[in-house]
Amino acid sequence: MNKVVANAQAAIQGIQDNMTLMLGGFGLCGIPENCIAALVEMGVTGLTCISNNAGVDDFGLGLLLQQKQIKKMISSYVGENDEFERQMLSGELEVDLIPQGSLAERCRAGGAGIPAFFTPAGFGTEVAEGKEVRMFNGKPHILEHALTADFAIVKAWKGDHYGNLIYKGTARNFNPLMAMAGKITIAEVEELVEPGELDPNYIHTPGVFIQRIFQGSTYEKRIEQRTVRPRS
Amino acid sequence: MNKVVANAQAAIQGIQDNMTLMLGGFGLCGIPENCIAALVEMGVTGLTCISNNAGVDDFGLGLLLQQKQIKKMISSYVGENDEFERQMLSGELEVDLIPQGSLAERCRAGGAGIPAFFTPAGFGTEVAEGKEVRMFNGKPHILEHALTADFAIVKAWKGDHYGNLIYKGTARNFNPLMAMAGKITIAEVEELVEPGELDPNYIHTPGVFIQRIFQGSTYEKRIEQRTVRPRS
Amino acid sequence: MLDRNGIAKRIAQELQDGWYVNLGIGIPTLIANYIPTGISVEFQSENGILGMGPFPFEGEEDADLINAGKQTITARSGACIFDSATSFAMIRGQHINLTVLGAMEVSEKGDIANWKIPGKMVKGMGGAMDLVASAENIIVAMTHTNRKGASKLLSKCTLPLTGVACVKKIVTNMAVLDVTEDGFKLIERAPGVSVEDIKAATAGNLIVEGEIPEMVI
Amino acid sequence: MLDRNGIAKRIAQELQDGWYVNLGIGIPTLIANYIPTGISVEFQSENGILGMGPFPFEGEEDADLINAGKQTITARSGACIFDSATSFAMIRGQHINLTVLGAMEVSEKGDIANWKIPGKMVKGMGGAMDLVASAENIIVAMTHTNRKGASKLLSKCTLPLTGVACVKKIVTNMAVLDVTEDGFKLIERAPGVSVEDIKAATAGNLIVEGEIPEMVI
Repeated sequence: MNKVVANAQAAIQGIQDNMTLMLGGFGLCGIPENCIAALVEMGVTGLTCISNNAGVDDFGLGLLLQQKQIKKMISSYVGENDEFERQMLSGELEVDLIPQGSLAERCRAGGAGIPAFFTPAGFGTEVAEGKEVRMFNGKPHILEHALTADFAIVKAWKGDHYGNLIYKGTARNFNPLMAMAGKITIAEVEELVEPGELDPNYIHTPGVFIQRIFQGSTYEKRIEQRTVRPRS
Repeated sequence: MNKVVANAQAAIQGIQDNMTLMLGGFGLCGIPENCIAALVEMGVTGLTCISNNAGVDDFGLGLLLQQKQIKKMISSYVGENDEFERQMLSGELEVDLIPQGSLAERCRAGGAGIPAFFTPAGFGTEVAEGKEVRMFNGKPHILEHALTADFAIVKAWKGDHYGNLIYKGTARNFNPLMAMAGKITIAEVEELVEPGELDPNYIHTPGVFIQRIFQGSTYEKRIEQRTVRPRS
Repeated sequence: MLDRNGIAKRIAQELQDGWYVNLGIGIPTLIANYIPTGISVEFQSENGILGMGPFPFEGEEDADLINAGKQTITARSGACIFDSATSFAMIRGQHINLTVLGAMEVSEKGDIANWKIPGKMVKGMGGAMDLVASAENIIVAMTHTNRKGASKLLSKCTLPLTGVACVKKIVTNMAVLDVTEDGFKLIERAPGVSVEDIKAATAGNLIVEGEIPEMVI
Repeated sequence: MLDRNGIAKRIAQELQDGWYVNLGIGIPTLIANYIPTGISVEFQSENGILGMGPFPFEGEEDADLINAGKQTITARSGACIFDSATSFAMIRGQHINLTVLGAMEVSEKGDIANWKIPGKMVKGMGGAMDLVASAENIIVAMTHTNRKGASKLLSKCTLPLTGVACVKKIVTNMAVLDVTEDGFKLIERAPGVSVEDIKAATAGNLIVEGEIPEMVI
């Protein structure tokens, strides 16, 4: 059960125009840098991208936006990207904004075979428009549906041939949830290890959710807000 | 933020007759042995116990059944307990049997503020009686509601003063889900460690879900089916 | 007629390279002993492990490492452990390629009953209802008739159902059958079992088309 | 009038020992600098960390350790890391004791708007809608008026809502106010700010009962 492919180019084989992709990461933290670069190179267009953020102008999903490869974004927060705002306000880009917790839970639900669930988030707001409302414990909730994708692309710290993954720090974020929700899920990792090297008790994403895995190269891991404190 | 209490007796303070408890474990694996013993000693009765299994005649929840402390069991499988079967068939014990995956998900939902969700499990069976049915992707699903408890009692391998927990092997099972769903959650651990000893990246249950923690004593960890293979 | 191990061996032939498989308690568990050479499959146990290995050597049992049948097990290299919600996320989300489980009754529509005999036996459904409601590929492993000699392949189940129209294939001690729109379609006979024997032991609609080959085990 | 740090200091007085707290981007983030001595609180950041520590020393920034504002942070002893679904399970499941966030408008019913200015600015709601829909205890930290001098405390929000009837308390550069059934109830004045000043800067219904004390910062 060896799911290893050579590189990002091999991993994204089969991604076609107008497909729906999920991409892990929060801001630029934990994003699949190698696959994004390969998608730019591949030139696939008309994509619907489900990702918490849209990167920045010149990194992350911003690179796909620059090349106009994205038709629609499904995100919770896109505030760090001028090109994004321009395309959205001009109507070039469709945008579906979703509360962050609902986005995470909808991805998990998609992977877990839960087609829909009730959440209080968004009741009484634009987000609830057209959605079923039901009271539970005296409080209004809205019905949210599962999200799935033709391909989910996640970034992990370490992974093995079975696709078992371990993330590092807050680079975990949406990655484990999106990993569950792809018809095909690609994992790029900083370090590909031999089966048995990862302690079964501490694996974050079981290999069953992963179809392809490769070791990425030259991670830039750009920091969006470099905040420090003085040494006192 | 020190949640450590002295022992099981101190941990179960406040548990009263007719309360609803969740107890982690699968069979006898990963059950809160110390708290169960303390509940027997305490003599509290009329309990509704949510637990995947009901222990065996003379161990686990079987001890509470022997003492007739349980009014109702909410479980998925209770096949290893003759006293259980006797009480159930005689009508002394109420029993609500739930598909295992729905039980796990309902506990998680209770802890996660998801009041209800759709699942295909149980459609067309007794389990679906009286429940809403809805089609998703051409397939019937039933609406299941979240479960919560006055007290959830879980067993972990290691824990710290903040209530951060790590489980060992398949003793994890329902424990992390029930930990989320208790109004008050008690964790008993084999080893109580100092804050900082557990790697933040490998904690299974974040301390926010835990209100009380203590180091248990003399874990029997009884094996239900000792299966071995010959050394060849 | 096949014995329990024979049924397991026949089902093992259905395994495909790279599959994740959930094996129920009883006969299904035996399948792990007969994986065809040259293919790699991983076994999931719904209590929270993927990459289940063989039973431990005596003296090496770990109370914290069991399967869904509460038996002591081992973990293979590349195994992983998870909680019950994640386990059923795999199952419900159709990430498991094959589910094999036992049954008390199967109907010609693919309904299955295996968790309750009203008034007599109520052990509970465990994970079976989740498994049969979700799995794309379900094989039932069972004896063709019950202890009283009555057929377990019926036009309609008499016992409380575990799942509806979900069973795709049945392997018994007498035969391999596919569940089709029109009923049980006979695919193979067990060694020494005639089509007439199978007809006599099958209460539901049995479809026999052409020559029925004997199983090669 | 308080500056941003003053607002943060005043809100910090609301913290109680043992609380888990989620701080939004902007003024709320500053609260972590003013935790009263003798109490212990833990900060959650919805991108997946509990036990957030101060910013790292220069040269020790870790790209894999950020907060929800995408700022580099550190993890305290006893911290833990989790995925986004678990993070919002904490939030939605009301395991977080206090949420502090900024706002563009708050209504006298406790409605809040802070994510969108139609046609002008659409950054998205991030985790704010989940936070305000679920938290039992929500404090808004903001300036009393916007850059044009218009009140941000209204009888009804004019911008698209983030949540309905959820804000319990507001701390501005001018005042502390509780959101009650009858409107904004003035609790404290900022140093040097009169009740008349606050009345003039509050568009929604303002309730002033008895002597209004000045904040002690």
